[in-house]
Amino acid sequence: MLYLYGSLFIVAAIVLVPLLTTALGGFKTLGDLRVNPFGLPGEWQWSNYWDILSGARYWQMLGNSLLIASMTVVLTVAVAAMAAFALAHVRFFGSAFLMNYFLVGLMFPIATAILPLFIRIRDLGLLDTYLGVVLPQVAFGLGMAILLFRNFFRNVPKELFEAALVDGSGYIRFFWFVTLPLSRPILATVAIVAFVNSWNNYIMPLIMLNSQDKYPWPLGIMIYQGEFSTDWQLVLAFITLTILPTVIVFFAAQKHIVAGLTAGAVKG
Amino acid sequence: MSDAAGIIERPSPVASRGRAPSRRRAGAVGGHHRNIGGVWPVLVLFLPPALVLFTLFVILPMGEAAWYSLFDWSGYGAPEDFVGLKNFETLWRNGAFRTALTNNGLIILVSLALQLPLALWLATLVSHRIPGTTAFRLVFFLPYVLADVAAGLIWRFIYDGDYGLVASLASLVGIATPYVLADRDYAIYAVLAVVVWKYFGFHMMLFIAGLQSIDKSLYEAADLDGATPWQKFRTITLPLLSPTIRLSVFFSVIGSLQLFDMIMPLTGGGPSNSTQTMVTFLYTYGVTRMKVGFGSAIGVVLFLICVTLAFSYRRIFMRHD
Amino acid sequence: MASIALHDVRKFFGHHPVLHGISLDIRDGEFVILVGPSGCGKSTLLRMLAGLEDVSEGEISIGGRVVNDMAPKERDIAMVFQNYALYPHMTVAENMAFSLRLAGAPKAQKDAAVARAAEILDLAHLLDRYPRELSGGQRQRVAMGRAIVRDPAVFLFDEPLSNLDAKLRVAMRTEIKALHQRLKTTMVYVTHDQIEAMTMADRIVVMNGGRVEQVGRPLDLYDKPANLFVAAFIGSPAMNLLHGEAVAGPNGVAFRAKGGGVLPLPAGRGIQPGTPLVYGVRPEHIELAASAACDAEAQIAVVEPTGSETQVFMTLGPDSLVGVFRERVADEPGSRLRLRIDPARIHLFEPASGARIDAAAASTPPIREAEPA
Amino acid sequence: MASIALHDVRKFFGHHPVLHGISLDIRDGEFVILVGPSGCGKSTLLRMLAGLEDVSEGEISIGGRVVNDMAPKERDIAMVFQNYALYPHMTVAENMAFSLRLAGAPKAQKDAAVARAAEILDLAHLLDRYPRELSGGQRQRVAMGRAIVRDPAVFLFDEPLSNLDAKLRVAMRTEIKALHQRLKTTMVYVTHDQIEAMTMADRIVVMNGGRVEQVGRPLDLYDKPANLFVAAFIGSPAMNLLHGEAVAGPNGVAFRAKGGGVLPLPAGRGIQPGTPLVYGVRPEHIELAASAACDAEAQIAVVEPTGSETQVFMTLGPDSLVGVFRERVADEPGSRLRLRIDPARIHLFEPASGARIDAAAASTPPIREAEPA
Amino acid sequence: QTTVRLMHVEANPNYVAVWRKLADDYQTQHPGVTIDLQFLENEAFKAKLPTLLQSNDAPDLFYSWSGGVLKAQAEAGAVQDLTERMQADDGAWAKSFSPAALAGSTINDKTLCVPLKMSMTGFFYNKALFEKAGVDGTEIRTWDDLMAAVEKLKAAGIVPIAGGGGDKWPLHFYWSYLALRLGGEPAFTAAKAGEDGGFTAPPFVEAFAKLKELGEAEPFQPGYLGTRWQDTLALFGDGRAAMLLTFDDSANRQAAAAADGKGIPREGLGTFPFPAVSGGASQGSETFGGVNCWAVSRNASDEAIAFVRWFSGPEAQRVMAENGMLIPAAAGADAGIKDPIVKGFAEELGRSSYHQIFLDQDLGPSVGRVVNDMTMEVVSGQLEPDEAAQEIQDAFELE
Ligand SMILES: Nc1ncnc2c1ncn2[C@@H]1O[C@H](COP(=O)(O)OP(=O)(O)OP(=O)(O)O)[C@@H](O)[C@H]1O
Ligand SMILES: Nc1ncnc2c1ncn2[C@@H]1O[C@H](COP(=O)(O)OP(=O)(O)OP(=O)(O)O)[C@@H](O)[C@H]1O
Ligand SMILES: [Mg+2]
Ligand SMILES: [Mg+2]
Repeated sequence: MLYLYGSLFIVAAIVLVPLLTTALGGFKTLGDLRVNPFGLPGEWQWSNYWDILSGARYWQMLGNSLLIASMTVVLTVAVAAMAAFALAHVRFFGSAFLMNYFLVGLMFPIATAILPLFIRIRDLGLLDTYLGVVLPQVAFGLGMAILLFRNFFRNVPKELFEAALVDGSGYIRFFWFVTLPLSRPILATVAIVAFVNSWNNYIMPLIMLNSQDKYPWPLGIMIYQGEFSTDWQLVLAFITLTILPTVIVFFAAQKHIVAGLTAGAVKG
Repeated sequence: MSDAAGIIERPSPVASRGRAPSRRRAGAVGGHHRNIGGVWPVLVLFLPPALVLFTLFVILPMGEAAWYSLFDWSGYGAPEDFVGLKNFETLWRNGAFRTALTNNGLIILVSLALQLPLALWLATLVSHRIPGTTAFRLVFFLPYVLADVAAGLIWRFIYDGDYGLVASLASLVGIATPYVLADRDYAIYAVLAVVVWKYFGFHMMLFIAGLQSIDKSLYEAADLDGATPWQKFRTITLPLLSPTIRLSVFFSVIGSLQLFDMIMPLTGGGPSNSTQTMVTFLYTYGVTRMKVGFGSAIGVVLFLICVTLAFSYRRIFMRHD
Repeated sequence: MASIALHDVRKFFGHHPVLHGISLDIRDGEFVILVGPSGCGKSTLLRMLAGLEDVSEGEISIGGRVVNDMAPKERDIAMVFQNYALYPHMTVAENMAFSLRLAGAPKAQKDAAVARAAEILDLAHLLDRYPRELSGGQRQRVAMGRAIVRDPAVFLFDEPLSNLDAKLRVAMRTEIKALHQRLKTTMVYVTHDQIEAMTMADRIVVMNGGRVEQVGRPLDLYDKPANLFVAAFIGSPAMNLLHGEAVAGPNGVAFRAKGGGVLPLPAGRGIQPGTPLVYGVRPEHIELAASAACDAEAQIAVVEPTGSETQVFMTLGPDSLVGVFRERVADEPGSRLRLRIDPARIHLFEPASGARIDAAAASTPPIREAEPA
Repeated sequence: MASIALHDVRKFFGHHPVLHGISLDIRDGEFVILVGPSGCGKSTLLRMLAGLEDVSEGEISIGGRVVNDMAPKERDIAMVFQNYALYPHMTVAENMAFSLRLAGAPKAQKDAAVARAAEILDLAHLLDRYPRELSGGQRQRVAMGRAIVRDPAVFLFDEPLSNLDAKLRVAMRTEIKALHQRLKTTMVYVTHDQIEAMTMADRIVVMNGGRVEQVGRPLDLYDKPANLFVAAFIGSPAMNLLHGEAVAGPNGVAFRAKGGGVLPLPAGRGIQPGTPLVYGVRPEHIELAASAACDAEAQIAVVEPTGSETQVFMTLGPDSLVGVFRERVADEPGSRLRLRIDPARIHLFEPASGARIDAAAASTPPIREAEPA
Repeated sequence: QTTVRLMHVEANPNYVAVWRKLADDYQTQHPGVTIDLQFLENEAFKAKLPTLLQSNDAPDLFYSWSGGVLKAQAEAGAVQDLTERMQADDGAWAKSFSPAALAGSTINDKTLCVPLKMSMTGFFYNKALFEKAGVDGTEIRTWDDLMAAVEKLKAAGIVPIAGGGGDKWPLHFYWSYLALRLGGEPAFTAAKAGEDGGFTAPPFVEAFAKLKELGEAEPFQPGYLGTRWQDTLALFGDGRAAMLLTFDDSANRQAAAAADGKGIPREGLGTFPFPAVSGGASQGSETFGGVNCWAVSRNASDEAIAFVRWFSGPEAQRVMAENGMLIPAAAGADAGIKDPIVKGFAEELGRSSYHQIFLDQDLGPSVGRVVNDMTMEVVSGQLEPDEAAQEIQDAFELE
């Protein structure tokens, strides 16, 4: 127990110092931040936070981010889970090929594909729409999500599948009634990852969105960055304020990462 | 492309071998049961959304990018200046790219040798429901959540030779303050540390999720069989988690090769390209210099490396059987 | 409501052959019990009926239609799995109602069916629990409940009562029989419990190593096991089987075991002295000889009282013999018991083929029986 | 080698109380069998002994040391889990050798132990298989094998034979007894099989709803059930229990059931007419009256031949009665059977408390027995 | 009703406010025209622009650094060639700009954008520190003077120059200026035309040699290779380094970056132009800096062009200059400059015989990047001068 908590606290400390620095940095002046990055602020600049919080822009961007991220999460989870289910459970010609096909997506750097991607979104008329950001994000998240899902789905005891078959369900209802409820840990994991990726994604909204009122928060940081200088204290304050939603999402999702979901299902 | 799916779990051996690949979880559904009726509705309903999205927004753009790699093109107008493989040649002759390759190798090494074990260790610590686990999970996951800009910035502070943590530590020990990020020889190690810090939480989450599906009664049985915690880890956790671990290794390798977000704000590839990775190289030399053709060539090379690695990964693991 | 026909059904797991050609006809509404040693293929056969395993070779038809390639859900089958296969994320009630829910049954109907099953299975107080919060026997009952809420064409039960206590098992037996009587559904039932097999089945199928050894009405099997395997398998403790040959004795032909003991043979079976024989006598057909007129004298090895009876393990020369007596046998191991054997109740088998030697002809009866009860 | 003592052990799952204060002493080397209805807490008790469940209240000591807070692996216990808990990623051989491997035993020793266990369990041909490739009974045998390769201080068996066929079960019973005799290890064994319980146990613990109802030697339990629960639970088919009262009859005091039937009472128990009674008679103690001199005449409801015996369900007025006869009863349901009951073999209980009324005094014997066999 | 969309990278809210006010004025004068100012952060701007120009959403006007990028954009037809319009009416529009500014916006005789502002680089120094080390800033005229100052400052325990290697481009000022002082306009004209061995010509190699010399003198703060521009400014502003080669408007910038937010007061700051190099071909009157301009995209409306003409005209530019935003590109708008330091730079720019714009703009991002990299390599002693020059030439030939 001592060993356990001891280790946990040490690692947590290492992890936390930079994070606390972020939060505290938001209370400093730029100069203070530079010469005293780790200590308490010489003078608490509450206004850094207050100015952000009291501005409508922050809330609007947060709303946009949330909207984009939730659409991304829902779509990623739904689309990937379905595909992974088919790939995990149905034997069909070309299923191995398909899996490889999805894997390819992990192996090509997005940076290369930005321009063609933009052209595609433009041709679909999705420029400057939320969907124009969401769809590519989902597409790029699919490879990993499908792999994770498939891996997990295969661990669902096959006896349950058989029981469901005998109870009169087919693939689809088995997916809905048994696979998904039993895959809560991985659903939550994928959801968190998709959320974080979307939340912090910068390049996609940058390229696809033109109207300021659709900007998610990563584009909002821009206003603190000039050509030759950056107001880091404000950036830090801003980032601190945008971590909070992710933390909430994390708490909501990780409740589902629980053990023993299949306990009691089968004997032997 | 090669059978990369085999990376994740060995392809099922010829049915005639009579038993499933040894490392797969017992009783798992995976592909082992026969098809029951109603296959078509599933295929027709479940696959197309992913297929369409993926093809449209990943595969086609990639194909186009690969096509651009044969052009000298700035990204404006249409690519017209066909140069064949010249972009690849240029790339091959570029010293910074070779540094980038080595760096990617280092990152892979560190990810596998340091990051994954750390993630696994922490995952086993916080996968039980003991008081405080949720908090610890969150804390460990936070670096991953943190925006790259912030992470890069903060670690610059830490490494700062004048005011940074490293500086104060160094003065505590009484050695000369290292300017870590400015040092061509050490900067990459500094970057590696950040990489571990930033991304171990992700793997930890995967492991936690994977650990949840290991039957608790196996640990009970092992307890009674007299297993020490380490033995339980070795003989129960590791083998049963191995699908997840293999997945994690895969993501880790691919992710290391694609590492980018973290490095740009931290060092931007410097000093003197010593922390360049393939993708930062791609970004600085391809994207920001608007040499779309050249950038695409880097993408293609990176892709080929990924595929090769994926393929040999599978072979190496196959040999273990 | 459906008849089931298996025609030379075979099953391989990879290269392991598991079923070697099973042919069987089950009438609509019949209650058939499969018995056989552990690992002989009972569950596999059941799972093939349910459509959960491929049929490697041969043909299975249900209700006259070949179902080899039919999906489980189209077969209209309810099954109790040997390993339960409960939905771990559903409560007991939800587990039992699941098939009805899939079928789109109205809530009232589901509730009624679940309540009824729960009552039969004594699960009413556990309806809100999850499988992981149940004892082994309770889980088994839920598995049972999941099947009996339904009204399928065929019920398949794979050792559904193995983890229940005797009292509950007796009660469940009655309930299953009542269910069968009420629904007249075809039932295929695997059990290791001899009493279950004997009392519930219309017919029993005895399997061994992937083959059918004998099919018949319970008492027929008991009274006329077609071969040595069935003879030894049905009945517990198992039938005593002694190897030896027919010899001419004072009262006609008798049997002399290899070990030397001489035992009576029934008259009029036309057995020639010198014929090699396997002599079978059920433990309960060995009686303690009240008078001095005994057939054999055996030495007691172990005495095991079971309460209602006493099992006595004896040696007759080098052969061993088990008797089950209603009487409490208080004698010490080592002491001698005088036994009587009713020659009318003994069984004779050919040592080479293992086939039963019947009164009329010494030929094996056909394995497939034409007229079930 | 270890004695086990439980002192007022209680267990709650959340708010559900599951064990209500179990006190029990098990001698070093004793073979104790736990029986009780499904869900009464047997597995929970076993798991608490193994250290897999917290002790909510009370104290467990093994070998004289309180083990409440001792880790399972320090308790030196081998256990067969009710749900097997086989390591899915290890072959049968590896599963069985696992504990030895952990202990760092040399390969030769492991191989020998596994080979020996495999032979006993008839698993030799399956050693290279993985659990998922085994039948239910085979898996259970592996679970058993995993325990018996070891030489622990205490063996815990949770229904280790429930999925085996009768023949194998008989063989396994013998093997376990031989093991016990050889190792003289304390064994705690849960079973639903009456024969197992009766023939293997030094003492049987009858549990019900988280309480111990009676502890005693098998035949004591059978012959002198301390209360109605034990009477009804031990023995299958269960003891017939009729409610009624003592009445004065021609041959002394007799028993009149509520339904009207009159049955003989043993003489000399000092029972006053008018005393309310529960009258118990085991099915095998009901005999068919050969002569006209019968004790009761019952009407046949159902006849179930089990091969060796025939179970006859009868009605005696409104009461029902089960008899088990060696004879084949060929009578049709509806016809009347004339029965004899040996008054020496009946059991009497107080209706209110359920306690046994003994010859000497009508008091319940103490639940904890001082002198095991 | 027309909307003119203008995309820029100006992050300073005060500056943007001035623009907005000007645009509002314009709107009131021209009913029916709406001016939409859209901000994108520098990196974001550069990442997004290529895609934006491929779409119908391209802004009418966008901020440009001129040079190679603009050329590529023009070649792809994404921006309009303004030569005709500029030269119409006897070049009325063209003449409204200072020649250096117009030259900076003109590539291969085509005027591709409308000049907005000029910037210039030179040395700032901290008077107090100089005094402490006994150096007189006004006396630094030659490279040797500078090297001597470096020595003295070092001897006094002062970091002579704040160097920003983290962003690479700050150091390329040194090489560019050295080459400019050594070779003058002809060297650059020839190199850009690919004559005389291009960038391997002696002035360029020699510039690298000087640079190497500088590096060996270790004038920069420890760890300068990793220092970002912002920190470099701060270093200077905090008084922890005595000199900084920087933009004309750095007085404000160093103050903002300094730990106390005030930095070095105006009166404590001195400036001097990049020193002459003995034996160099030039007179030291060349300037090095930037020209920024507005590019006009393909589909820009006439209203947009009218607006940009006004927006970069003397009237508007004076207002901007008055607000300390820039050294105006419009001829005659200099008068608006109030800040004496900026004014000093502006005047020098006015005297300039040749204004070389930043090489990463002039030569295009690729070559510019190589220039930056090579400067770093040489100054840190990683690469020999001739090798570095060769690399630049290679990159240039690849363009
Ligand atoms: N995790 C749990 N939460 C709540 N109740 C539980 C839990 N586990 C077991 N129980 C309950 O505790 C009681 C005792 O369970 P236990 O497994 O000990 O029974 P058992 O005597 O072994 O029964 P069986 O013969 O059916 O295996 C049962 O009623 C069961 O429902
Ligand atoms: N997946 C598999 N791969 C290989 N062999 C298998 C597989 N599944 C079952 N078997 C073998 O097939 C045979 C029949 O198994 P089955 O489960 O039908 O036996 P069973 O008659 O139900 O036995 P039990 O009474 O023990 O449940 C067994 O010998 C078993 O080892
Ligand atoms: Mg089975
Ligand atoms: Mg139990």
